[in-house]
Amino acid sequence: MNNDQLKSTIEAALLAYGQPLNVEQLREMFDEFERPDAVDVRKTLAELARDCDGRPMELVEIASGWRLQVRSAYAARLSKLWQERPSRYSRALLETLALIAYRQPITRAEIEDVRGVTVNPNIVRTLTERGWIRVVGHREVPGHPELLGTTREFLDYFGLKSLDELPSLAALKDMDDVGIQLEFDGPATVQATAADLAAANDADAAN
Amino acid sequence: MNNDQLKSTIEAALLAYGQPLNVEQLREMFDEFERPDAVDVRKTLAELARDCDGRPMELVEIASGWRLQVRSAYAARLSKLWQERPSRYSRALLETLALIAYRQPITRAEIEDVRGVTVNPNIVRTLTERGWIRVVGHREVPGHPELLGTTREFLDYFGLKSLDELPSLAALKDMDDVGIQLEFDGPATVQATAADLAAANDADAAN
Amino acid sequence: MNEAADIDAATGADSSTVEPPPQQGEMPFAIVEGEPVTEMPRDLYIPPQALEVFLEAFEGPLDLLLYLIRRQNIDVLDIPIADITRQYMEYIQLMQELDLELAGEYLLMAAMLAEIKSRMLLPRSSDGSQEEEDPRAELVRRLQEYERYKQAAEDIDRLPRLERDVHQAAAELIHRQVLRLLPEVALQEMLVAFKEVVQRATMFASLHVRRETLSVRQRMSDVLAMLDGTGLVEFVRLFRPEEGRMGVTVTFAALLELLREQLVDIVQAEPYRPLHVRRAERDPNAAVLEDVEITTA
Repeated sequence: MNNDQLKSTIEAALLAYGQPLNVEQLREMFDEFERPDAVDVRKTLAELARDCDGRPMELVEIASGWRLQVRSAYAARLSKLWQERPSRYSRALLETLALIAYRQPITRAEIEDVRGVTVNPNIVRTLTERGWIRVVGHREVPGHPELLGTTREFLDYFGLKSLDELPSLAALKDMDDVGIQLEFDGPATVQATAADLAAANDADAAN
Repeated sequence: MNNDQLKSTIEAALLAYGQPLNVEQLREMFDEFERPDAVDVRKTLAELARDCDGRPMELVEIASGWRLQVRSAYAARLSKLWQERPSRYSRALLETLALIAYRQPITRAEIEDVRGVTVNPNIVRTLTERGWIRVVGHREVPGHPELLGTTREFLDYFGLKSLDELPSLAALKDMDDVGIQLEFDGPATVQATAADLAAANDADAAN
Repeated sequence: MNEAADIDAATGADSSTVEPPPQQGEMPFAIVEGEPVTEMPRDLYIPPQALEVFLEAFEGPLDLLLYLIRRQNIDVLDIPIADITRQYMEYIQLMQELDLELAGEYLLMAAMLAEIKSRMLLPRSSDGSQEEEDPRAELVRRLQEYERYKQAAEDIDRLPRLERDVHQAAAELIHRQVLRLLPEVALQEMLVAFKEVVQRATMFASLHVRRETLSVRQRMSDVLAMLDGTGLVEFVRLFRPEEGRMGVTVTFAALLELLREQLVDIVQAEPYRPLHVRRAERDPNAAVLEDVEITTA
């Protein structure tokens, strides 16, 4: 099997399967005697991705493998093909999802701590039904609360290969960088965090 | 919207929809002021069909509209994508197979005598279809029941040169269950079997 | 903050009076005819429905506080606590007046703000070396923490999402064949199966109580056979004590059955003499014998 045949077969497979396929699944299509090795499959996938330049579809790598997808430029027009609008998610749901994604494994109580409001059970249910989150364990504290984490479907859905690809979280600022002097006359220190303390001590020393 | 844009949009729609679309549905994607007329859409579809030459998919017109489909040349290979992991054989089947292997030639009635339950005809059929057992004769008693035995394929599958290589019942009894349990935790291989056989034979010799 | 801009833009033209809205400054929250509007007109009329939507848009007390702080373009690290507390309380009051469902968390936050405010008013310890916690520290930490995830939620929402932004590309495969894989079996599995079936069979055999069937019909034949040779047999000689009670019973039942079928006769030469059994003068084939079984355990 030459390279072009391999490429066409992979493209055919991705189109026919209609779901992401990983390198192993692609290799499994071939009988042992002609099975391409993983390196060749990867190389061919990269080539196929380049071939998609200028075509309405693109080949992307996501958590569960490779996906041929129609480019987002067409989304507005394509949405008219379906009666239903794609779901819009509330801020509450997205904030809950963000906390689970960035802080997993996390309990409901911990989500509530950060958001300052109770977690609506419907939100957890919706996220679970979508297959975006799941219970990954229980925290070893009284009541054994469920620990929530995200799934591979979550990554797939948002076009991510791994959690590392999530947009980075904003950094926390030290409180004594600004402001406190405005309220207090002298140097003020904060016991909020160890980092704060260290920074505060530095500031003290500087004075 | 120029012709190329129209063509790309139609291709995008067919890829995203994953089902046939007719000319009207395709036209509906566009706002009225820019909506192409049916003739243009047809012309563009014909062009797109030609563009598919040399690609693993083809555009065909069917009763309900136009459909992008993977060329049938790929069907055989792609079918392997949907292979389902087979379920395991039942305990009853394995016991029946084992009795045929060890006590051949053996009738169904004799198998039933040992197992204490009737032999499910499906089991005999499955084993015959798999090519592991066959009818080797008939017992000279009223009803002339079939005598079952194992085949060469059976020996090949289990990596045996001959039936003599099956461990003796005494050796089997000496095999401690723990050892067997351990073998089953991992994927058992024929190689492991050979080692087991040797061990079983050693045990025999020791006795 | 978009919600705020929307509301402000929507209400900017009106000029009736209702509840004096909270006064803010510094940051423009609407552009009216090219002019930034940094201060809400005091006589601004806010349609109750708009206000309701606006107030309901907050995800909780932290969200509301962040809004109040951001609107003044001040750093979250430098909260003018007295000012913010007053504004916060005004919103809470508005929510109550509009009968919005006010979560307990909002009141909890109000209490926290009041506490911070009162602690800020207390004179600080003169001992400069002693570390004293800024009463706002915890609030600032929570606000910052909440803000990061609020931002993260917006970032996630902006990721290209399947079904909304991108679509799985698919083409139909018409001539799909169905392939069935056969289960794999390891030799050990079969060996274990054999071992178990043999063990089970042995166990079955040793525990199995063999039922020795003493057939009444069989015994009837036996009796008839004995009579065939001699013609007349002493009654007691038909019984074999070594068979036990059951054996005797079976023989007796067989005899009764034979009598009933009129296949044998019991004769006695004279009173108190031994009983004898003899064949009846009839065709034995006339009777259909029933297969009555008595089993011994």
